[in-house]
Amino acid sequence: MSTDKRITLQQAAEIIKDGSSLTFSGFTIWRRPMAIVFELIRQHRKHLHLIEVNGGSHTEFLAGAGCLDIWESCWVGHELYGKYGANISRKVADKQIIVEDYSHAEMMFRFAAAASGAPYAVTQTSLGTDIHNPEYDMLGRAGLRDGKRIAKHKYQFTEDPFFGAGSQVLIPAAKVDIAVLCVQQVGEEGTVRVNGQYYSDPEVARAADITIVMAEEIVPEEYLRRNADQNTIVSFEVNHILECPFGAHPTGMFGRYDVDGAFLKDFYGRTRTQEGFDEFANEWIHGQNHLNYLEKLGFQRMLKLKANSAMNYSPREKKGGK
Amino acid sequence: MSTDKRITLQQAAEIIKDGSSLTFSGFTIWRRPMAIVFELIRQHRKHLHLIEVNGGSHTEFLAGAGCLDIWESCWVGHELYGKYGANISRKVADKQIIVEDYSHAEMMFRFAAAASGAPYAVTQTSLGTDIHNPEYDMLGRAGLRDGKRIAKHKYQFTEDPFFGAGSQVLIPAAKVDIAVLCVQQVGEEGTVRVNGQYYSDPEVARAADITIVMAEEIVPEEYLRRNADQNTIVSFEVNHILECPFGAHPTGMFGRYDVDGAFLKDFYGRTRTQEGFDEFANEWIHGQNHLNYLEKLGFQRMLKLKANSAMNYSPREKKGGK
Amino acid sequence: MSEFAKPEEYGLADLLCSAASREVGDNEIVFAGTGLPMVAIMLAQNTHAPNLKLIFEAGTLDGRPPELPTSVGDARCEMGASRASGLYDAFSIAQRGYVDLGFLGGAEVDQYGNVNTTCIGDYLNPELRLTGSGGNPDINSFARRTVFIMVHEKRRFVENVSYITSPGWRVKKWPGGDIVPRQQLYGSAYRGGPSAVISTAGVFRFDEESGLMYLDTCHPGKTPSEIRDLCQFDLDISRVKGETAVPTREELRIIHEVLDPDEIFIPKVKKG
Amino acid sequence: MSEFAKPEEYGLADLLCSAASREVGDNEIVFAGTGLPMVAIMLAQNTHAPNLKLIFEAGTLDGRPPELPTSVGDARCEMGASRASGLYDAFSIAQRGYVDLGFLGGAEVDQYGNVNTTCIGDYLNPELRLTGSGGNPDINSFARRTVFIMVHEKRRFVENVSYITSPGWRVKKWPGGDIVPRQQLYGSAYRGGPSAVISTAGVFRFDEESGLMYLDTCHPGKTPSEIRDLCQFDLDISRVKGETAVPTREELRIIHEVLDPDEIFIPKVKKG
Repeated sequence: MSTDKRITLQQAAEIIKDGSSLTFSGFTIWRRPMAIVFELIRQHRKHLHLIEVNGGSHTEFLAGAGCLDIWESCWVGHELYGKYGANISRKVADKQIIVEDYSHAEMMFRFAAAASGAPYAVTQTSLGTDIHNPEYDMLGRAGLRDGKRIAKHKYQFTEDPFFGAGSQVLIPAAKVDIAVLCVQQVGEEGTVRVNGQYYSDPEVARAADITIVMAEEIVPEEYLRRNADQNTIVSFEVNHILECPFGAHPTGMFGRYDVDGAFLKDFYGRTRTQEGFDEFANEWIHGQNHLNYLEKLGFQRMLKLKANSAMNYSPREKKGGK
Repeated sequence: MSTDKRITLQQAAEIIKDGSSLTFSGFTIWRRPMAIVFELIRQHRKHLHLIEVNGGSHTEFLAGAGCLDIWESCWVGHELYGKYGANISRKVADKQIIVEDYSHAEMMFRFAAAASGAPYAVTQTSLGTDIHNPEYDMLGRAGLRDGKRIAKHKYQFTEDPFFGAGSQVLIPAAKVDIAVLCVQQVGEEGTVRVNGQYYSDPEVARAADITIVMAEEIVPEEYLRRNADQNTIVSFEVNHILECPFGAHPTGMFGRYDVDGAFLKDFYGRTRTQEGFDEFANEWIHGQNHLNYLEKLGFQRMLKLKANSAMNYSPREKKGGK
Repeated sequence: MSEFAKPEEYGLADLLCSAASREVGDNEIVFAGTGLPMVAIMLAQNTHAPNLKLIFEAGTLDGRPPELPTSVGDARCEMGASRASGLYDAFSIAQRGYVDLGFLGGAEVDQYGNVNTTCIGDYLNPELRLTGSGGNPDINSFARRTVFIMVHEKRRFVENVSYITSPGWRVKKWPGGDIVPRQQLYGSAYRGGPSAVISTAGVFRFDEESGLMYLDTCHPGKTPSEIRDLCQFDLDISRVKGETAVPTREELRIIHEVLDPDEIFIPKVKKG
Repeated sequence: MSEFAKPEEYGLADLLCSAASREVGDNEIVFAGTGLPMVAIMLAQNTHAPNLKLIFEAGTLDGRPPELPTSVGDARCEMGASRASGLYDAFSIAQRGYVDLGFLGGAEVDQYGNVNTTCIGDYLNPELRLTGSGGNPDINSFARRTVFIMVHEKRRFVENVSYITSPGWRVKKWPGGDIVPRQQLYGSAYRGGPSAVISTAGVFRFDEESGLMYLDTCHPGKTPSEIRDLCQFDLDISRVKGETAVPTREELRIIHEVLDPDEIFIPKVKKG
């Protein structure tokens, strides 16, 4: 009935051009579209502007591989499997990546504004912090604030005229070319059903001009439409879909599999240096495809991560071990 | 474990004091907490300030009964069962009710701002219309804009400083004392599960200082918590709960019963005049309680309205007839 | 396409519904209000625009109701929908720029397509308070095109509406109230505006430059000058293309057998 | 209450966890970050505050995880929760004023409770870029009270933090950067601020008038002057109430047998 939205993993990565701005589904080390991130690295994508509510392991992969010019967000690390983002940290020190800092709520409200078509949001969070220090407007310092995709100002202050609530900070909508999502189910026409916390997925999908959804499974559209009130994202907000089982690995997915803590610990431990990153990428990314990657991980590992259907997580996974 | 949140229908109405500002769940003629509205009328509540995303039959009952001093909203009527709000219309002409007009999206965004703790929202809707005519600021004309619960201004204009998007209208958060909701299920601790469209229920519940939830059924809290991602409103946002089957009648409820079109047509037809309203209220409200009311309606009528479980509406209901 | 119906086979409501449905393109995202607009859109969905995406203001997105909902809050809206949520979603999607077409109604319209659904007479001392704006100005602010379906009476096609509820091609810039082109006021939110008024007399469109209404087609049996006389402003009748196309028999079958068999919104023509 | 543990029965992490859990009142709404804060709150939930409501930043509201989540995005958060949604919900609830208490961490803190989690050294030429703010400033902006749990080293308790990530009792008013009282800047969003810092040396609180940090209790084995010497600023030790209460045996049992048997966040003390 509708135009076919299916694409391949390779095509998904090709939609993201050198210089695109992009964002992702998920939260820190959960539901990140890693298979597409790996494909972007294989395709040597450059000069990306990553704007995200929060970063995580995928950010570290993209940073280490030299794909990013700009990272606008609030946090990066691997949670308990790696306490900070060593690749971002190294590239910031070397001035290879521009980092623009906002608070977590600010990033969320920036995407919510973009999703509802408003040019900016009004909030009172983080007043008085160095996040609002005018000297630390890094995109401004780099002369990139053209008022087109990147706002003319990092923020503006105003007073509430309605209730005398005091200082308000205005923060620009997060305008982004492409959102790449990784979810449990997508229908043939693009309807998305996320199980568990949906994080900031509905907002980033609507904020982006193009939305790509990678799912554990593509299901009959009609199946999802039987319970419209349980769906998360509307058919027409999704431009492209693909099925990619375990596509979030090494990050986790509610109801499907846990975070592969040992994998992340290994990545964190080995990629403090560029040489270490390159070696890790040669081992796990370059020259591989998604199926080789799964074979390399092996059944034993994946069965250990598999979630129990009643609990939605794996009772076998020891959280990355000691 | 938690403090008991259960109250009676009478107590629910008593929480709403003369002069309170309040709002409701639902949409026009769907999921309105009619049993509590009727009880408010029985208790002769006065000087209410009703702020709602849209009005409907419940608005007409409250207006006709003389409960309202102020109505801030965008629409009132009974959909196809009565094409406008005759009681509001009569009371506005007689200057017995102050009406403050916003657009539908503006009302929604005003509640969304209040729900997220922001003093105002930014939008580009309805620019150039008489909704923004400064002469038509009715609460301002009445000298009621004290900047406390009622904002100092009806709206303000500004320019987008970030992307040059042009004129923006700023609209104040909808601050409201009490929200009264009518839903399918509430848990003992206050968790709400709405089936079907949730309209503006999550926002109005969070915007209000006190939230009362009347449900078709109070269910074990644990039942709802088995699927947290299917719930609509958080336990701690709800202060009081009560069970009241058919509490939305004559409005409808997804999955439970249809709108009683014949009842609304009768109401609309008979309440163009104050005398007509008083007669209708004497017949259906005064001297009744909810159980008498149901007995008066009778089984035949209610069984006809009952929704089919697979369809979520009644295939027997002829939509109020010709 | 099936044969056009004969004059005795259709009524005025059928004609309006058919004309309105032809404003919809396939694959478009359409925002539908209660009543005749809903029938018109579902008619399009059942004929030439099977892939249109329907949004109902109350929060149903890409709905495919198997029978006509009685209003946008109706449980019938949600059958087969992609997502059922709420108004914040629906209006955010609209403001974000997803909507191609909105179908609306009105009590009064002026020559620039400004529409009133709020009150008759002075707003501060109204003769008659109507329903109010509802989502009329919102859909009209954000959609690429809007189509108004109206009863044609001289008191409704006026020089100046009592109250501008919904913005046309020339609007008021506040606080002064100067009349300015819509595009000037809407900035980057500008995507279009009223593209047609379908009245019980004819189909009207708007000049891109001047923003003024002109007569596009006359309904069967009406003449341009008759229609001009039914307007309080000086209607441009110089561009009339001819008669409004009448409904086909297939369209009538869908309206009366599939969509509205109980004649909730559209009465059947009594035959014989 | 069960007996207090003997010195050889608990470790420093146990002490911090127990002290932090005692900051929580029953029925309070608490915003919890990953790690030791999460263990502390779940300890309170399992002891004196069974009705506390737990919010996880990623979108779990009133969660009752049966086992310790590894992070706030974890599927374990959602078991028994009232609602699982997203960050817009969590931060809206916080900004709306629902949150009584937030538990946070930090790399550096100054005498006004300003905390840094962003970078060490000059922001424009950082020695070390840290994780960044996360929700630290947001929870700290909106909660009535916040408690920071920190490693105590002299390089962390500083005169001026490298970067104010999270606002204390005296903050910078931009664009000038003048130091002003927090309440002055936050207006009606002002609800409180940092109420305690629990370090590996002691428990610190803040003077209501001056906004300055003072030592409240010393952990067993530490003296006030030792602790003052572990700060780069002139710590007020005039109000010390005594020793920090040590964990009870029941608390230790809950931490090590119920909450964190695998020693993910809190190591067990080797006995004997």
